[in-house]
Amino acid sequence: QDLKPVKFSLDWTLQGNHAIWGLALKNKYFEQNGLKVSMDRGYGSGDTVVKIAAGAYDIGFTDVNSVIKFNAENPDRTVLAFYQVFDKTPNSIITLKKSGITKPADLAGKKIGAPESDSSRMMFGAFAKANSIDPASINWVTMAPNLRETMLVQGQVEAISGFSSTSVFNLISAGVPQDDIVVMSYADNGLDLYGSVLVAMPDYIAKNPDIIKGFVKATISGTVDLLKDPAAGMTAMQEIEPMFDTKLETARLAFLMDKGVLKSPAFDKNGLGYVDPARMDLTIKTNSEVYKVAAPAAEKVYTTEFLPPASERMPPK
Amino acid sequence: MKNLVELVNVSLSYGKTLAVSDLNMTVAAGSFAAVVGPSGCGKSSLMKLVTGLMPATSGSVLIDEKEIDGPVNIVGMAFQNPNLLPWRTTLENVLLPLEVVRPERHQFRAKRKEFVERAMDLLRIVGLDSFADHYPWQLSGGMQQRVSLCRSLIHQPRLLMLDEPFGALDAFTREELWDVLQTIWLERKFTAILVTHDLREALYLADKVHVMSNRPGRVVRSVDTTEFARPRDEHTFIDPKFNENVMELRAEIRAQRLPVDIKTTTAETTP
Amino acid sequence: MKNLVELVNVSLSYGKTLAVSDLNMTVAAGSFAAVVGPSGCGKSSLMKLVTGLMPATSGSVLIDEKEIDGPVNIVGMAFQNPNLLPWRTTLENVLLPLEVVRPERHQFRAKRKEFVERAMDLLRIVGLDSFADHYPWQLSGGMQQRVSLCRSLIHQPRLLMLDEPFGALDAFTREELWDVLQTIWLERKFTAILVTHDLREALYLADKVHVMSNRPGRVVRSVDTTEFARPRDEHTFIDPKFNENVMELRAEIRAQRLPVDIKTTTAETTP
Amino acid sequence: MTRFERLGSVFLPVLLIFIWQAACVGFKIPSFVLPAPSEIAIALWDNLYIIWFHSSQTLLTTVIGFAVAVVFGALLGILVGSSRFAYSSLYPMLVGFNSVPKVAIVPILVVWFGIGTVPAILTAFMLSFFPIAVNVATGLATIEPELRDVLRSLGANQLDIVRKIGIPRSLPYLFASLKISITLAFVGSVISETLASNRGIGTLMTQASANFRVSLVFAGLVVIAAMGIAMYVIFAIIEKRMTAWAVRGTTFGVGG
Amino acid sequence: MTRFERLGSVFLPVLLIFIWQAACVGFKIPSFVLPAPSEIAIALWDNLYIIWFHSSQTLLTTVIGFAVAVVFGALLGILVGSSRFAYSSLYPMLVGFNSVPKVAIVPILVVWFGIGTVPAILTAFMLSFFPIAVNVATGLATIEPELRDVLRSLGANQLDIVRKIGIPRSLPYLFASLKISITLAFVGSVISETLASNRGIGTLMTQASANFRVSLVFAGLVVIAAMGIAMYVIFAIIEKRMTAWAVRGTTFGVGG
Ligand SMILES: Nc1ncnc2c1ncn2[C@@H]1O[C@H](COP(=O)(O)OP(=O)(O)OP(=O)(O)O)[C@@H](O)[C@H]1O
Ligand SMILES: Nc1ncnc2c1ncn2[C@@H]1O[C@H](COP(=O)(O)OP(=O)(O)OP(=O)(O)O)[C@@H](O)[C@H]1O
Ligand SMILES: Cc1ncc(C[n+]2csc(CCO)c2C)c(N)n1
Ligand SMILES: [Mg+2]
Ligand SMILES: [Mg+2]
Repeated sequence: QDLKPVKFSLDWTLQGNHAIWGLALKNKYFEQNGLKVSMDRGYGSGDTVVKIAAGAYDIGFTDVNSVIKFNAENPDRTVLAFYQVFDKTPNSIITLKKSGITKPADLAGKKIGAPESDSSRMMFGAFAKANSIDPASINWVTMAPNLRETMLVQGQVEAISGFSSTSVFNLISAGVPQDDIVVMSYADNGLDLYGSVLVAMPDYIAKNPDIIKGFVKATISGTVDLLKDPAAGMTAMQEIEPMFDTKLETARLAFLMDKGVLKSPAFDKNGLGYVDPARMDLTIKTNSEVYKVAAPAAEKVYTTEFLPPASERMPPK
Repeated sequence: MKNLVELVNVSLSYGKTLAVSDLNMTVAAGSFAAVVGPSGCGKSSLMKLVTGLMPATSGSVLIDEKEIDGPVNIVGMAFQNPNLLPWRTTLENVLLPLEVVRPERHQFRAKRKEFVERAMDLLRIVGLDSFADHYPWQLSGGMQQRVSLCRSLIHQPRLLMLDEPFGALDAFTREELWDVLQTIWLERKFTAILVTHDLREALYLADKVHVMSNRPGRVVRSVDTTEFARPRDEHTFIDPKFNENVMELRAEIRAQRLPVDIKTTTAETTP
Repeated sequence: MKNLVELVNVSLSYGKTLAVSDLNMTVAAGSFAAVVGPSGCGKSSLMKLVTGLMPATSGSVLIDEKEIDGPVNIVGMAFQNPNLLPWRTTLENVLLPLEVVRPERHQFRAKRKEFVERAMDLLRIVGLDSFADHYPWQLSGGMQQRVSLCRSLIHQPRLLMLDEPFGALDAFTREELWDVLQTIWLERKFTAILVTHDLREALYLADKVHVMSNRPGRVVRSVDTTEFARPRDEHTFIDPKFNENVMELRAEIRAQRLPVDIKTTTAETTP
Repeated sequence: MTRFERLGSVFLPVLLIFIWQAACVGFKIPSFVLPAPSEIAIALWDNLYIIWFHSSQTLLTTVIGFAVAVVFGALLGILVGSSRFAYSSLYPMLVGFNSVPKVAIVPILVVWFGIGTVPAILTAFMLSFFPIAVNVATGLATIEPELRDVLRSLGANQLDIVRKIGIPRSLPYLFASLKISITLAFVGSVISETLASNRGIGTLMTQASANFRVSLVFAGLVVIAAMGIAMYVIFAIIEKRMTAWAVRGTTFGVGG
Repeated sequence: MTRFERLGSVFLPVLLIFIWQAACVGFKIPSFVLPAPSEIAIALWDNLYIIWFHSSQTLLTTVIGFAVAVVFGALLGILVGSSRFAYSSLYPMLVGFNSVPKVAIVPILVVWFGIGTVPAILTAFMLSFFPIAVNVATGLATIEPELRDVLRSLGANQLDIVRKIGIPRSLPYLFASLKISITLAFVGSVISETLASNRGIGTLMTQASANFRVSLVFAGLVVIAAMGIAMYVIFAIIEKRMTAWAVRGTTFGVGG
C-alpha cells in the first residue's frame, strides 16, 4: 500500500521518553496508520519549532512553552499543537546541597547559570513571581547547555535552570551523589504548566488530517507500550541509535514517570493526551506575561480535534 | 627592404627616471642590428619597447609598419638576466616557447618528440645536452645564459632579441657561439637585435651597430658593417677596417660617457 | 708571507655532478688572485668553498691556516648574480653588511650617519649616488652589479671575493672600476680573489692568475704577474709582456676547452 | 582605474544586498529563516546601543587574541620554517590540533578561566595562530639559497637571516595570513561568547535567537562582518606600504 | 637526520600525552572537565564500531567539501590575484563573509537542503576555500615581472601566464593553504554535524556530550585530529614531489 511520508523532528538527542516513537516505529504502529515516518534528533525545543514553521519538518516534538512564545513573536506564521505528550513541564531550578539553597526563596541574590535559550530561564520571571522572589536580584550567567552541570559542580554558579530530567542525570554522570541534588520544579512550586507537545503547521494539519490522526494514534499506542514495558522501549531505541545508553535512559524514563511528567493522575483519569483548558490557559497566560506579549488565542496554540475517544487512549494500569 | 622595426621619437620614463628619450632607430627585415652604449643608458629598455613589454611614454614603436599596443608575438628574447623558470628542467625551459606560441602550442602533444629533439639539438650546440634534466639552480651562470639563448631560438622567431646573451661566458665559448648564431641567422634570415658591451661582438655579428648616448638614451651614431663579407670568421678580426671600426666605436662611447667620467673622477678623491 | 687561503686536494660534488676535483690553490695574505677558466668549470663553486658557503666533499679548505667548517666572517663577496634584496633600496642594500658583521652591527645605530656617508661615497665612485633610494628592480643590469660591488666593499673585509663583478658593464665603466678597485686594494691591502672571463682584467688586477681546467675543475696553471709595477695603468696594456701573457692564458684555456670543442663541432652539423 | 576599483568595492556589495532583498521578497522566505536586508537594517537601527555594547567587547577580545596569535604564530612559523626537526615533529601535531573544532575545547577553558573575556581571547588566539605560522614557515622554507648566501657569507647567524631576509621576504604571505587569521579570530571570539559569556556579539546572537529575533541575529552577523572588513582595511593600508616591492606589476597589455 | 626527524614526530606527541595523563592524575582533574588520555583510549576502544561509523561520514563530507574548496578557492584566487578590480571589490566582501561564524549560517542550509550530508559538505567548503583563495591570489600578485615578461614576450595570454608561471610559482603557498584549509574543512563538517546530522563525528560528540560522556567526546576529537594528520601526510608527500625546487635549502652550517 502507499504509505504517506512524514518528517518528524524530536526536541533533543535521543532520550528514554523518545521510545514512544521508537516503539511506534518498531511495532509498525505508524505503518498501520498509513504513515512512513522518518525520525530525526532535535537541537532544542526552540529550534524544533522554527524547523516546523520553516517547513523543514512536518511534525515536531517540542515544549509547548516554546510554541506559545514563537506564536506570540510570529503571529502570521503560528504552529499548532495537536497532542499533549507531557502533562507537566520539567522546567526546574537545580542546585546542590552544599549551596544551602533548599527552597525557591533562597535563590534571591544568587548566581544562576543557564543558556539564554533555556525555557526555564526564560520562564523564571513567572516562577519568581509565584514564589515572591525579586527576579532582578538574580545574577544570571550565560553558558552553553552542556556547561551548566560542570559549572555547578565547579562552584562557578550556585544554581542552574533547566529540565530536571536532563540536569539531574548529567550531574549523576559527573559523579554527584543523587542525594546531593536539589530540584525545585516549577510545576511543584506554584507554576502548574504543561510540557512538551506534538506540533505541525495549521495548513499542513488542514490538508492532512489523516496523517495527524494516524500520528496521534501511533503515538498513543507507543506510549501505552512504553509504560507497560520500558525495557522494550529502550531496546527499540538502541536499535535506532547504537550509542543509546540504555541504563541511563531507563533511569531517566523512570524519573519522568515518577515525577508525573509522562505518567500522571490526569492522564490516568482522562486518558493520554488530555488537555485541561484551564491549565492550558494558565500556561498561555503565564508565558504571555513573562514575554510581555499579547496572549495568543488558545485555538492558535492547540487543538484537541484529533484526539480519539478517551476509551482508546487509556494508559495501562 | 622593408623595416621590421621602427622607432620614431620614442621616449620612455619610469616615474621620474627618463630612460630613453627621442630615440629613432630602424631595423630592416632580415637584418642583424647591434646596440651598444654605456651601462644604464636604456638598452634593455629599448628591447622592452620593441617587444611591446613596455609602452612608450611618447613616440611610436612600429613592427611590420603597424604601431604596437602590447606584446608582439613574433619574438624570441634572451633577457639580460637568464630568467629561467626554477620549477622547470633545462629541457623544459627550452621547450617553454613551443607550449605558448602559435601554431606550435596546438601541436605540442602530437609533435612532442620532434620538439624535444629540436631542443636537444640546440642544447647540444651550446654544450649542455648532458644537463637537459638539471634544474636552473644546478647550472653555473654561463650555463644558464646558454639555456636562455636556446629558449629564445627554439620557436624560430621572426624577430630575435638578445640582451647581452654572452656576458657570462669565457672568450672561447663566446666566440664559438657567435659562429653558431651567425650560421643560424644566415640559414633563416630572421631579424635580430643584439645588445652587447663587446664591440668586437657587435661588429662581428651585426649589419649595423647603433651607439646609444648616456641616459636618457638616444641613438647617436649608426655604423654600417655590411662591407665585411659573410660568413665572417677569424679573418674578419684581423681585417684592419674591422679594428678601425672598433676603435671608432670605442671613441664614440667614451665621448658619450663623459658626464659620468667627470663625476667619478671627482668622487675618487673622497674615500 | 702567510697564506690566508689554502685549498688542499679539494673536491666538491653536487649529487652526481663533480664540480671541482683535486683542487690545490693558495692565496697569500694581502695578495690579489684571479681565477679564469671555461664556463661551468667550477669557479663559482670555488668561491663558495673558500667562503665556507659549501662544504668540501673531500680535501680541506684552510683560512688563516685553520680548517673551516662553515661560513667565515671575514669576507666581502660579490656574487655572479647581483643578489640584491628587492625590499631594500640601493643604499640599504649597500648598508646590509654593516648591520650584520662585527663590530659594526653593534655600532649601527650610533654611527648610522657615518656609515651612510661611507656607503654614499662608494655609490658615488661607481656613479650611482643619484640612485641611492631606488629599488634594485629600478636599476639596469650593470647598475645592479655595481651596487653589489659596493656591498662587498662597504665593511672593508679582510678577504674580498668577486665573481665576475664587471661582466655586465661596458668597457669604459669596467676599466674605470678596475682602477678604483686597484686604488682601494693598494690602500688597504686586503686579500682578494677575482673570478673573471676577461683575461686582461685578470692580468691587470691580480698578482697571480690561476687557470682552471674544464669541469671537474682543477688549477692547471698559475701565472705570476707581480712583475708589472703597481699602480698599473694604460701603459700596462701596451707592455708587450702583458699581451704575451694574455696570449699565453688564451692558449691555455683553449687547450682546456678541447673536449667541449669537439662535441660542439660535431653537433654543429646537426640542425 | 583607481576610481573604477573604488566603485567596484561599493557596487558589488550593493548588488548582492539588492539580490538578497529581492530573493527574500520574491520567494517569500520567512524572516526567521533568512531575514531580508531591510529587516536587518531596521533591527540594527533599533538596537544600536545594545549592538555597540556587545560588539565593543567582541572587538576587544578579538584584537587581543589576534595580536597574541600574530606574535606566537610568527615565532612558531620561524621555528617550524627554520628547523627541519621542528617541521617534522610539530607540523602534524599542529594540523591535528587545528582540525579539532574549538567548540569542544572552549568548555575546558571556561572551567579553568571562568566565564567571559579570557576564554574568548584564548579561543580567538587558538583559531588564528595557525595560518600565520604556516605562511611564515613556508616563507622561510622557500627562501632562495642565493639570498641566504648573501647573509651567510657575512657570517650572519640564523636569527639575522630570519630578520633580514626571512621576514621581509615572507611579508606578502604574512599579510595574506593576517587576512585569513583575522576572520578566524572573530569566529573564535564569537564562538566562545556563544558558549559562555555575558557580553559580546556571540551573547547577543544566542539571546536574540532564543527569542526568535532572527533579524537581530543577522544584525549581529553584519556587525561582525563590518568589523572584519574594517580590520582588513587597516591591514591593506599597512600592507601596501610594506610590500610594494613585491607587487610591482606591469602596466601594459596583459596583466594589471 | 631523517631518522632523528622521524623520531621527533613520534616522540613529541608521546611526551605531550604523557604530560596530559600526569596532569589529569596529578591535579585530579575530573574526567568531565578533561578526561585523561587513558580514559579516552578506553572510550575509543569500547566504541570502535560507532566511531568508525561516524568518522567515515565525516571524512567523506570533509573530503568532498575540501575538494570543491580547492577548485573554487584556486579559481577565486586566480581571479582576485590577476585582476585589480576583482581584488578591490571581492577581497573586503570575502573577509567580511569569513569573519561571520558559520554556526549562524548552517541552520539556513538545513532549511534549504535538509539535515545531513549536504549542509556538512557546504559548511566544510565555506570554511576552507578562503585560505586557498588568499594564498593563490598572493602568489599571483607577487610574481616577479621578469618571469611574467618571459611569457608575455612570447605573446602569451593571461591564462597562459597563470598556468605556466602563476600556479607553479605559488605552489608552495598553495600547499601551505591546503594545510590550513583541510583543518578548517574538518571543523566545518563537524560543526555542521553538531547542528544538523544523524551521522558524523559531530553527531557523535553532541550525543555523547548530551549524555555527559565526556571521554567519548574526546575520543571523537582524537579521531578528527588523526584524520587531519592523515590528510596532512598525504599532502606532504605530494608537496615534496611537486615543490622540491622551492625548498632546495643549503646543507652546511646555518640553515637546514
Ligand atoms: N623597472 C624600472 N623602474 C624604474 N627605473 C628603471 C626600471 N628599469 C630600468 N630603469 C632605469 O632606466 C634606465 C635604463 O635602464 P636599462 O635597464 O634600460 O639600461 P641598460 O642600458 O640595459 O643598462 P645595462 O647595460 O647596465 O644593462 C636606468 O637608469 C634604470 O635605472
Ligand atoms: N647547486 C648546484 N647543484 C648542482 N650542480 C651545481 C650547482 N651549482 C653548480 N653546479 C654544477 O657545478 C659545475 C660548476 O659550476 P660553477 O657555478 O662553479 O661554474 P662556473 O665556473 O662558475 O661557471 P660560469 O663561468 O658559467 O659561471 C657546473 O657543472 C654546474 O652544473
Ligand atoms: C525531558 C526533556 N529532557 C531534555 C530535553 C532537551 N532540552 C534540554 S534544554 C533544551 C532547550 C529548550 O529550548 C532542550 C530541548 C527536553 N526537551 N525534554
Ligand atoms: Mg640592460
Ligand atoms: Mg660562475
